[in-house]
Amino acid sequence: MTTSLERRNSLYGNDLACYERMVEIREFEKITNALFAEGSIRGTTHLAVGQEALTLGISSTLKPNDVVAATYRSHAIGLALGLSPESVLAEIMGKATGCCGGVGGSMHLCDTTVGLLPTSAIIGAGIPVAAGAALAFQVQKTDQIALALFGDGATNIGAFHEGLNLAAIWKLPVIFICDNNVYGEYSRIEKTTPIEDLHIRAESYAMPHMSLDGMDIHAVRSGLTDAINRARTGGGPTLIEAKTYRFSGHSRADQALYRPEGELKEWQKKDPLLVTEKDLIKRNLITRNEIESMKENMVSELTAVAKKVANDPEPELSAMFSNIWTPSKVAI
Amino acid sequence: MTTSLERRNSLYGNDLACYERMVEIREFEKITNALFAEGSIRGTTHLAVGQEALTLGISSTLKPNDVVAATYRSHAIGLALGLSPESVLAEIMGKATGCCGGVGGSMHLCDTTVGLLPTSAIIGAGIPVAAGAALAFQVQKTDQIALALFGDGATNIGAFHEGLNLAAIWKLPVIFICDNNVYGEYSRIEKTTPIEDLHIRAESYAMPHMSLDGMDIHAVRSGLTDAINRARTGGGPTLIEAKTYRFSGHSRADQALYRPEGELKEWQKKDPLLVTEKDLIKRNLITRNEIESMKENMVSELTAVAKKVANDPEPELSAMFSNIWTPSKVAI
Amino acid sequence: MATMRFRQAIVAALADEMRLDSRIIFFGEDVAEAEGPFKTSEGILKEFGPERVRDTPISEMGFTGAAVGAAMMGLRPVIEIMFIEFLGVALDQIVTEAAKTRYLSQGSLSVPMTIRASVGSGLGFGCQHSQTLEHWFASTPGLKVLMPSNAQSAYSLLRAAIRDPDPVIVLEPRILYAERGDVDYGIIAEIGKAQMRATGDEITIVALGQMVNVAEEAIKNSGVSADLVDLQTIIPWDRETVLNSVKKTSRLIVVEEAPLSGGWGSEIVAYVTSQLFSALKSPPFRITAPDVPIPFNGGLESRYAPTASDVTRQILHALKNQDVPQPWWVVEGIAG
Amino acid sequence: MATMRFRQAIVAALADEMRLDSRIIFFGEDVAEAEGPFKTSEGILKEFGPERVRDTPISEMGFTGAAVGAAMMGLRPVIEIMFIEFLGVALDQIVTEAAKTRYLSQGSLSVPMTIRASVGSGLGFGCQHSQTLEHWFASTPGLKVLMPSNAQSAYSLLRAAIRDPDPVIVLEPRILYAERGDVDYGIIAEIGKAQMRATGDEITIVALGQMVNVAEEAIKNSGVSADLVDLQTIIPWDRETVLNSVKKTSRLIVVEEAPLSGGWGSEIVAYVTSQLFSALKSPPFRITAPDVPIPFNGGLESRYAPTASDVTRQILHALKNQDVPQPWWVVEGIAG
Ligand SMILES: Cc1ncc(C[n+]2csc(CCOP(=O)(O)OP(=O)(O)O)c2C)c(N)n1
Ligand SMILES: Cc1ncc(C[n+]2csc(CCOP(=O)(O)OP(=O)(O)O)c2C)c(N)n1
Ligand SMILES: [Mg+2]
Ligand SMILES: [Mg+2]
Repeated sequence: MTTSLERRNSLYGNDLACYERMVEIREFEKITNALFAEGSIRGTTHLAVGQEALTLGISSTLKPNDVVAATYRSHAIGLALGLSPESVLAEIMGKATGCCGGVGGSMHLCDTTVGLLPTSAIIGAGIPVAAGAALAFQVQKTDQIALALFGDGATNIGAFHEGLNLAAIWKLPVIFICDNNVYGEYSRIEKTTPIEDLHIRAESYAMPHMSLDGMDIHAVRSGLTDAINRARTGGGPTLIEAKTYRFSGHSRADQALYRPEGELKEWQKKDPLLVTEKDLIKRNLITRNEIESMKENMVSELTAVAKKVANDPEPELSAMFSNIWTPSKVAI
Repeated sequence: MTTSLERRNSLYGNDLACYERMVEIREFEKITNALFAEGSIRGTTHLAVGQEALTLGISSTLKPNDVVAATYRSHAIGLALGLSPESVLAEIMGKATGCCGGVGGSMHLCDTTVGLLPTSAIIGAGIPVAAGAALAFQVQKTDQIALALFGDGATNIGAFHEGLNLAAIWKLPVIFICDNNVYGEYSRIEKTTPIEDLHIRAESYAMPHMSLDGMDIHAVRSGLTDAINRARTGGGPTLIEAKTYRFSGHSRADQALYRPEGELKEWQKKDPLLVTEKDLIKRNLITRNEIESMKENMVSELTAVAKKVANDPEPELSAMFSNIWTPSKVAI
Repeated sequence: MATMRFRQAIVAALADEMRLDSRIIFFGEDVAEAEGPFKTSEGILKEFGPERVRDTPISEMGFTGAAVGAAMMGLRPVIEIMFIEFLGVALDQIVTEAAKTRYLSQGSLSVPMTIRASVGSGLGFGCQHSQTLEHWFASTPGLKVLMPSNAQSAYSLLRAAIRDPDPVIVLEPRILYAERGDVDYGIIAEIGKAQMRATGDEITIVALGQMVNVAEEAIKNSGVSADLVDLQTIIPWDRETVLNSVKKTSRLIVVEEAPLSGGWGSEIVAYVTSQLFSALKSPPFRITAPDVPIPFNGGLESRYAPTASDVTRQILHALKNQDVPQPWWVVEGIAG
Repeated sequence: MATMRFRQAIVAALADEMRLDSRIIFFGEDVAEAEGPFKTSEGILKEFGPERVRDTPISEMGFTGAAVGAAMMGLRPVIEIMFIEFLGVALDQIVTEAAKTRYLSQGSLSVPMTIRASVGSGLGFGCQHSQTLEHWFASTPGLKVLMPSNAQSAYSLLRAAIRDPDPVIVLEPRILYAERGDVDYGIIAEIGKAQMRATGDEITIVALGQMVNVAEEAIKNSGVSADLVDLQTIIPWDRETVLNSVKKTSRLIVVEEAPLSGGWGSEIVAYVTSQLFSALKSPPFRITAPDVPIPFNGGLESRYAPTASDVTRQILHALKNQDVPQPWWVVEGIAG
């Protein structure tokens, strides 16, 4: 079996592998959506269609021992960082084989072997946590980086403000990536946020900031690389605003009927898969036919995964009583 | 007896009365400090020496039915808004005659007849509360204004960020005044805040902002008047940064020994009382001698107040059981 | 009188009050245009317009605090907190500000605001979106806390909350939103008054929210003669009704959705024991969830909150043996 | 062994642990250069330097969350929350994040952080700076909550907290900071273990923090033969010690600083009653503060938390009459 780390390592310097992972994410979310619709998934899901380039840009640029604090919308970042479709889908379906043993669910993916901290379902919570991870790296004098990935809506919550200010004043090696996908739940951004370019909020903390095209993996990598270089050389944090679009509804069965006419269509032209395909074809790294068969293979692989996962074991009852407290010991 | 409202009304268009109130605040704080030192005041006090011009600028510009949400450092704003030295000192000393009946203490002044909401001892808490008061005025279609007064340190807390964003998106008639007195407790501002000019944080909310000299009552009035006009005409909130200096220590017995050599001296040249005296003398509104006798009178008046308050009655035990809940009634 | 879903009863209560009192405004995340993530404000924006019905940014501290300020100035704000956990970033405004405003202002100000929040387990939302968290609001004189158990009480309690002159939190069991029930629009609850869901003389069962329905089923299944007290108001709870019932039955069980340790039921048991010690014929006890975070997996989550069969077993055991039955996780040897 | 003030014992515990373990870092508002608003970090910056000892902005959510993240990555952060009320803007990071990290990561991450916070009434800080608020942390599996009652336990509990692999909150009664006591540097507490402050056989008194000293004085004044259990750990509390004591004495009183309704004492009374109902000879009860916000005025505040004479009166009443005495505000006809 391929480990998360191997799946992660396969991405570095390999645009084709990154593209394949993007396809994986896209097809994975289609299957998730279908499973939710048919009632095979409990609770909720937050699809990450549209996040493929952004998350692959992150995972193919950060090192595996860097860490990421993300949100309930974490299928893409999980798969991008290296988690297997099995372990993610199994978690979404509450199976013992899930990355959190089935006690977490779709909002709580985690795999420390590739740096994915338990994703939080509370808006903004991961922002100070990422700053804290970076604080550890600073104190430990490692060259690791922490990254917080959050939405546009999250920039209106107090934890965003406090986390960025703290990171700036302590010059922590942390990168804040705001996935500005235009919507927070059912609200278009201008309804809740009086500015359009969210990255300028970094000015409040004298923090370097930039906006980039989150639909283009190269743009993501290049911006992130600058920020990483700054962070690794003591230059402190950066706020990156990645302009993206949420191709799906917010969660569960949301059809996103509140979108202005034509908006989706306009953004579909910038679909990260399209953008990357064009690039790869232009660079003669893949052909249209190969893309088609890659997609077909992916669909059948993931279909097989879904079939397998459906029959995976449920967690034992004891799982809900485990990993809560450690007995206290007077030992160091 | 003069009411709070009468004391408030006496300030409008009367620079001399404003100056006298500034003297009152200054001398009041000296007495408070002495009473605390001798053990006659329990708990804590946060002196407002240095806030005289700022608070008088506010109270002589806002109308009495506008409201103010302030903090634990509220002796100056309380007196400026019209509360009598008796009612403030009595509250600080926990007397039944205090503005909160003695159950509040120095951090919790309140007098709704002149718009002082109960001051909060939690940093930032008053900011969304002021926005909410402004929301009420907006919905009620009155022309009232709400004002939040808070410190430089408070601009690092989440409630600041959320309160300003909300006020901006709803275009509420609220004015945020940051009293940048250079210190938050024992920390000079640059230790906790990566920028110097705090008012630029308003850019995060596309909110008008300005910096002004908080030691000069005319500067305060003029800046505030602009903001009020904007607020009253549907232009929404403004963030005003008033540059001031905390002449006292933070609280209780703090001697502020952490101040850089010479800093206090430099700022003492801008002492709001000096600035106003010079202005009034230049305008032939008062003479040096009159100032001296005004100060002497004030000292003896306040000394008499302190003597009286010391003998004021303590609250009854029943006071601690009152004003908690109202019995529920099914009536509108 | 009409039959409707629990969430529709909430809409109806809000609309009925808003029609009567123009001081009422309503806001929260996606409550206006989207009509609420749980559809608890269907039609409200349409009827009352964007001045009184507003979507907020994701800023629980900001908009909760704004409700406090607006209430001080004479409005009657109703706010929606989508999941009770979100008050973890805004508790200050309720506990430390709103609840103390009347006291600090010596009665010259009050904070007539209503905070609606969805709570509870059973829907697969995981450990950060499934708690009830009543205890966050305990020990806070000045606050009132309510929890409905069916469409009627959802309606009646919300109307009472909105009319109340103090800050009131209404905790809505999310799992009940889709349940149907009859609603008599004439009934406005009295805050602080419990409701008898069943009457009997062998035992008193006190429950709240979805546990009232669980306990009701258990009483039916077990065939015992029980008083079932739907507490409705957690703070201040109806001591009189509970004490009277226990005086009659001499036995007390509390059924709680939250973990055993430190839940609201401990207050009921402790208080009743102090007051009626010699009247009690057997040890009072609590049937609760275990002391664990709420698991996502459906099989596990279905064992989290007490089920009707858990409650049935424990009632029958208590009546037969006059002692305290073990919870299922001890009986089944899973944890202890 | 040395004699020192309570706050110096805190400094000593922190310094001793920091010397042994370079993973420990310490931060909070004005804890470094100013050595703490309550002088609970005297000399810490000087000895351990600005990398490990830091002043923070006024951002409780930010720096508490930073401690959570740093702990996940292998540090052992200790943070100071100046007044417990300030967690009202940051509770999320402790209850909803830190306490659930081990669970969600299936044990691959832990959060070995310590949160020190000053609590309690008696010093004239008013109703927003005088509460104890233990109940905010109840019903949160994954969190541990401690409260020392003298210099020795301040020292021993803090060392244990810092060594503990999970998030631990140490609530420090502010009124004790200046109290002196002996400290044996060799003693590191065991979390979850109560301590007997007195032994006797007529009654068991369970108390916490400053109430332990109040209860001790009351026992002396009343001349009764009592077990005095200093709980030390509120969560998870030492059921074994309390149950064994009550088995011996057959009587239970809890003395609490917080308002009656919903405090930690309700859990003790409810649990003990369930387990030892037939062994109890008289009704267990709580001696607490009234259900009011904490008043500022000195005369009023001195009546807020139970005093030694309150406790003495109620112990004697209970032993004589075998029933539950009324609190002073009922006896004196002031409230009820
Ligand atoms: C503190 C808090 N408030 C509200 C929510 C409910 N909520 C979940 S997702 C969401 C929208 C977030 O929007 P954004 O930050 O733009 O991220 P996106 O979902 O678009 O990725 C909201 C309001 C929450 N989880 N936490
Ligand atoms: C949430 C919160 N955190 C910390 C404190 C403790 N505290 C009281 S005053 C103060 C400094 C505030 O500084 P600033 O905002 O500049 O106001 P100033 O005191 O200078 O007027 C702090 C940290 C508090 N009251 N509330
Ligand atoms: Mg978004
Ligand atoms: Mg300041």
